[in-house]
Amino acid sequence: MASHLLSLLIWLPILGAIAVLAFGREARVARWLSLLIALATFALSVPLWTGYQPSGPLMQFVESMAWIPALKVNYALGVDGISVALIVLTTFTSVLVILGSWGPIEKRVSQYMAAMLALEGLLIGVFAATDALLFYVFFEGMLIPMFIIIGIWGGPRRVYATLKFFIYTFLGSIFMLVGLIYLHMKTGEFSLDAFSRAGLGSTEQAWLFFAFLIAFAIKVPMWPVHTWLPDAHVEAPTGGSVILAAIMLKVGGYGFLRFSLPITPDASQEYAWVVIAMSLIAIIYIGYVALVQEDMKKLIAYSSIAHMGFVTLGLFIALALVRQHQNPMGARLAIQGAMVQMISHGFVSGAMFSCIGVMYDRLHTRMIKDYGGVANVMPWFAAFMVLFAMANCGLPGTSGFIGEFMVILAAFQDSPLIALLAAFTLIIGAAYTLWLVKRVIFGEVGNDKVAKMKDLDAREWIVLGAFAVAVLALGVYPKPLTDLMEPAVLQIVKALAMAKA
Amino acid sequence: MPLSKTLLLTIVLAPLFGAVVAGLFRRQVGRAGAAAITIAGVALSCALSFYVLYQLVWGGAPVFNQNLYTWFEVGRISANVGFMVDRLTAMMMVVVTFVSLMVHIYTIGYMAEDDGFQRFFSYIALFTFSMLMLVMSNNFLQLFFGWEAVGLVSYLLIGFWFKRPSAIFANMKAFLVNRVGDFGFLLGIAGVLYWFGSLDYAQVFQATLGGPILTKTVEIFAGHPWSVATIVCICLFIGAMGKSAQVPLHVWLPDSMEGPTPISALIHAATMVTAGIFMVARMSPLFELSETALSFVLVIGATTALFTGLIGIVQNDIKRVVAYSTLSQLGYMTVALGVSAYAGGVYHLMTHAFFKALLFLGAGSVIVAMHHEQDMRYMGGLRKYMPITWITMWLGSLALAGAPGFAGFFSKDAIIEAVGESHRWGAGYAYFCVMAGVFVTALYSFRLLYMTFHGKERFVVDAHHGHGHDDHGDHGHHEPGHLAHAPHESPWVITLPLVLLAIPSVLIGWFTIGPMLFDGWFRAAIRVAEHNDVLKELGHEFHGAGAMVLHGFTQAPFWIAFAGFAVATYIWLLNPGIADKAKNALRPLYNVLANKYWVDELYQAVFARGGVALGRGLWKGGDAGVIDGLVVNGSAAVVARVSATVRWLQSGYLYHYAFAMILGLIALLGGVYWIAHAAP
Amino acid sequence: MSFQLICFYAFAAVTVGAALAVVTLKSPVHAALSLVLTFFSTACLWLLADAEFLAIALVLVYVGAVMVLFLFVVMMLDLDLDPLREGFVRALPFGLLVAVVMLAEMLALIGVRSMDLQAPVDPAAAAGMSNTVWLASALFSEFLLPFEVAALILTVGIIAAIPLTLRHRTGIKAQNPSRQVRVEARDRIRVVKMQAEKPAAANQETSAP
Amino acid sequence: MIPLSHYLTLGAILFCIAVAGIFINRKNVIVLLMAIELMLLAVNTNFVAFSRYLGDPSGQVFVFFILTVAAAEAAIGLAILVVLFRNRATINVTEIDSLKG
Repeated sequence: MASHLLSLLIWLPILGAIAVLAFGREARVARWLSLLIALATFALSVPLWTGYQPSGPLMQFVESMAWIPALKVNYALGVDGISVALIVLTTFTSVLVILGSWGPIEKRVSQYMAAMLALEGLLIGVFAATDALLFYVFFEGMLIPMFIIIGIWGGPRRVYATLKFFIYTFLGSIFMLVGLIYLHMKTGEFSLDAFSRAGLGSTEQAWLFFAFLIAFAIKVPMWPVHTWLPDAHVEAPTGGSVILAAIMLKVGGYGFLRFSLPITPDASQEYAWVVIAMSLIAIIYIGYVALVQEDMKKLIAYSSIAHMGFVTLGLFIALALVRQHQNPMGARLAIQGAMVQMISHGFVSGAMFSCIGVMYDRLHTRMIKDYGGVANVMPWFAAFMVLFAMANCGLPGTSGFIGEFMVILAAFQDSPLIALLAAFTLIIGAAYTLWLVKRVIFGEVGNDKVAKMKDLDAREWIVLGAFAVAVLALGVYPKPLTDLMEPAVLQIVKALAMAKA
Repeated sequence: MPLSKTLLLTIVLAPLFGAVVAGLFRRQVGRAGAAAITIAGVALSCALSFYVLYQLVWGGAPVFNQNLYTWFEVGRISANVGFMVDRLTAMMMVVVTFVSLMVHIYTIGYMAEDDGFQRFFSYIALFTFSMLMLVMSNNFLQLFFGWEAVGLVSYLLIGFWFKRPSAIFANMKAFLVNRVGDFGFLLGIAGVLYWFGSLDYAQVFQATLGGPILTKTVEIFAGHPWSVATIVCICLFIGAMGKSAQVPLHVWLPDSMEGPTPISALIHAATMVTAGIFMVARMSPLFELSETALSFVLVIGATTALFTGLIGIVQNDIKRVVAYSTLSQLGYMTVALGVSAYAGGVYHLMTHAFFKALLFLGAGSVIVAMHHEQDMRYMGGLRKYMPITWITMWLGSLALAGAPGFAGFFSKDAIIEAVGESHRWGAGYAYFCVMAGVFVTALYSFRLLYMTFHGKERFVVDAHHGHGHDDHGDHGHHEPGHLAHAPHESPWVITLPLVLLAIPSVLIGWFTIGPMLFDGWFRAAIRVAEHNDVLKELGHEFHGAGAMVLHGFTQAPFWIAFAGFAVATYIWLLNPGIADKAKNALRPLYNVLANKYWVDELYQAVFARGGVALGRGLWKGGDAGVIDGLVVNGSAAVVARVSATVRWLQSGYLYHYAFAMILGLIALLGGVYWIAHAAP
Repeated sequence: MSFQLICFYAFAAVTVGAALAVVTLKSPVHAALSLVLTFFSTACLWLLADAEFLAIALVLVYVGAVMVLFLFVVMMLDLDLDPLREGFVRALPFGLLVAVVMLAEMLALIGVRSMDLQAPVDPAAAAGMSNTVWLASALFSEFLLPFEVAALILTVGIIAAIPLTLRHRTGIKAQNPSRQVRVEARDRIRVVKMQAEKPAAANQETSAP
Repeated sequence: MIPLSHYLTLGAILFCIAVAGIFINRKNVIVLLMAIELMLLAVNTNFVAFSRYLGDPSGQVFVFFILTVAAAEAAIGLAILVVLFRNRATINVTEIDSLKG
């Protein structure tokens, strides 16, 4: 049965963006219209989750259409459990972002909302594409709305930040494009399936592996190619930061999963230590850097990098486990952990950036020293912020814990030393997050401006409340999520085990 | 009658329900409502806990071990939420809910004038829930959940008065130090999962009975094979060190006294800090596998028992004295664990929970009476004003000091005897420490009593000085020792818990020591290897509680404690001036103790400032300097410089371009000619 | 030496001489006229090579149109010639050097081999048609598309030249008939409502401090 | 008959004269344009000669196109020149360096 649900999910927001541009001359109309579209997209993504049959074939909701027949490029879509989870994360977050940008964005509302919707559509496209070129088009395409969002509604240094962001990520994707072209020459088509069956030699794999590594490592971002992220976050408007942290970074992890692991398994195994080392450095080094940040957004941006380190760590630990230790169970744990960490980080970082946005809307500063004792004047906000901070430092019962926990458990099975280093996040993560909370939320009222801050209004309540529900739900009962992704993870691990030459 | 799932769920969820209602609907339910709901919840779980204990001990109920739901599942690895309730658990449940109930009631009086009344009730009810989740867990993951959740509530409660800089510093410190412990704990859990293949207690303990795991070693550092059991146990124990504040992770507990006194009693004396002791006892099948790990436990515990007690002698803050005493007693419990006398440790945990909660609540009562003055140097002679508090504090202190017949005597004496029996590496050192500790305990306990309740009144009642009663937040700014009106006995909601706690503090030892320590009361919950079982050997000499008390009078610990009592009496009651003389005479020693061996300063300098300096270095040097400065902006600068150079070529003059074209043409022609003629 | 060869030398000499004049004469008018001469004698050389159509086209297009255009422009612009001649002598040796080197290279490339290559029979004549027909049959069959493109390029060139040189003058009083027709009443007169002027009040205001 | 080399040599000479002209008249745009016309003429001559000697009409077709394009180029070039003179009141190349990097 042909279903066009995925196409609908991709194109509804993009067409919606055009509609918002066309009819949204009045800010009020633009806001409501885009909220409506985002809600509709979210509503459409629910059947994707409920309709996905874990017992059925791996790829579901498949669509395929010749796009560029001469090159055998297809408009091919399809989702497995991992994609479904990420798509639902995208649609969920988008609704909250649009709701969150309701007040703060005052100029060019329709264009902002349109950019957000277009970005949503492109992100869904990235997660749904099963054709490499289609993936690449979405992958690059989403730079454009983000570029616009940061460049127009950003802070004072937005030009530097956007250029850095754009050139950095673009540089990476060019390497990927070269890799894709090579694979196309080799196989004659562009489907990911064909790529993974290409039968590459070890030198070829190594080259391709590094091409993909550069592309996705920048996107994730991993140390040492992470420096675009703090700048981009600092300058981006709140909504942009939320999308950037919650979803765009996930594209990198997703890319590793879809490209590096299946297409270049042998090279990934050979160079897994590189990625593992980079991830560990990200976790510890970046943790320390986060500790001393004076800008809240920068702090959370650095913490995002550290958390994404767990994603890459999990993915590549899985390789080591399955290949060197013949421990597929541990590998599944590692990949599950990485995926759960991606979803969870989506919620947690989105929530943290939203919190900072709430404060920024009131005082128009992100410097920690300009705050202090916010709990005195904004008790509800403080409650939310503390909750999200706890999730950020991985407290059990919140979503932040599960992914890290699984990855550490799996890492221990590879090497206790790696687990030891990874577990440092427990201390460092708590240190920078709680220090932030201490300086911003607790204490006497910092200054007169803080004293005049008003507690959350209804709209902010809904946004933060929705994030809080998601964070807690995932933390208390993650089984639906892990069950959803389990077949896909199993398939990946099987493929890795078999691909061993 | 077997225990039902509904029953246990009710025990756990009743406090959670109270916490949620009191926390989220604080406006709607009001102060009285919040207190009523949470107290009702905790009272319900307390009653049901007693029922569970009754069923297990006398009703013949089998051990309950069942999963409630699956948290996540990856292939064979499944993480569940479930309960395992045996006698050890039931005892902990009773202790937790009972002390919690007392503290709830006490809080009505203690926090009566605080703005965060509902919030406080919400937190302590939430704490009760978390602690119950911790003790009732049937697997490591849920244990860790409870472990961290009590840490979170502790964090929130220490920083309850979040306007005080010292409070929010203390709560962060507590959380972070605990995190250091959790770091080890998590690795321990990872090790358990890896080597035992499961997170479920029952399965893991089953695996310890035999099989390759007993002799398996692993080389974490090449060339040094370690027994797997040792690694796992030491990692797990590091977690316990954090939570139970063992040296060197003890630094957070004294600072945690920044929190309101009820939670000092509940969390930082009776229940949460003993979670580590409980955990090790629960893991006894694991720990029995590793002699090395137990020795480690033993040495850490002994060190804690003696050296933190010493600090208690020089403290002037009434709560801090009790806090250091808690540290010292936790050390005793750990020592018991270290010599495989798990039951002894848990037994001391129980008695200590009662009398230490009593002491804290009594101290709180004093603090309320003194208008939130905590410095003992401005107290004295309070026994006239608050007789109930005075008497109950005496009872508690006697129990703490181990006066024969009181609860503390039975448990502490058992531990000391057990250490004496043990032949484990480090037992000699531990024996010395616990013996010396007895003296120290008596010394600081009676010093506290004398300085607070006896002697001259060192405060001034300032009748016309119109001080409010509700200035918790900033009580520091009024003159020390000046009170607005005379101290008086606390209301009944405060004294009732004191009395209720005093009863078990005095009596509970008499009828529990026999069954709990020597009759294998804990059954399978605590497993001790045959050759390690010191309690069993002690049991041969045990002929009833009365005999033990009589025997106690002839033993060294009693006389040592008595010596402590005598010295304290002489110095602080009979001849108060001598304390200062002694202080001056022993100035270096006093400095060492008053500065708590400079551990705080060391950590502050190395970890806190060092961490910040490292972070700043990595940020400015690594990120901004090398990566951004050299690579990212550096490459951009290179492009800019090259472009600036090449730009010179673009003179803008037509004839320059033409000239370049012509030169190119000449070169081309030459090349063609060369290819056509010169090249072969 | 045949007559044809003599003619070739003669025309070639004129061509080279005129070309030298083009680049050396001071006045652009003279230079343009010399260029006309060059084109013309080259056309004669092409005739010698049996390229009648192109030769005539060259004369018509270049001599008739392009060079006239040049002359128009030169005469239209009020040129100050002295600065344009600056550096003439200074650049001369270098220009000569470059030219000579290039010439040597080219001659070397042309080489001795082709010195004696004699022309075959005129292909057009051999096919029994005139040069024009011969060229046209190639142009309208094989090169039809390029031909059309060339036509397009010429059209674009013409159109582009017009807007380039079109000048928008401001301040000229030209009528716009379209606007005149579309005019409405409200463009002509506007009724403004305002308060009646009260001189007394104004006085008060000014006297107020 | 005239050998091919004669035509080629003539073309080379014409071309070199044009090059020299560009060098020595580098300030006068009009003369530059004329020199370019000369170059094209030289090339055309070669084409015609080759066409004739190889018996291939393509050469002459090419010349035809070159003539077309050169005419268009001359028209546009002169138009630009007129605009330039109107705006800058000079056609001195040394004063026209807006493209300077």
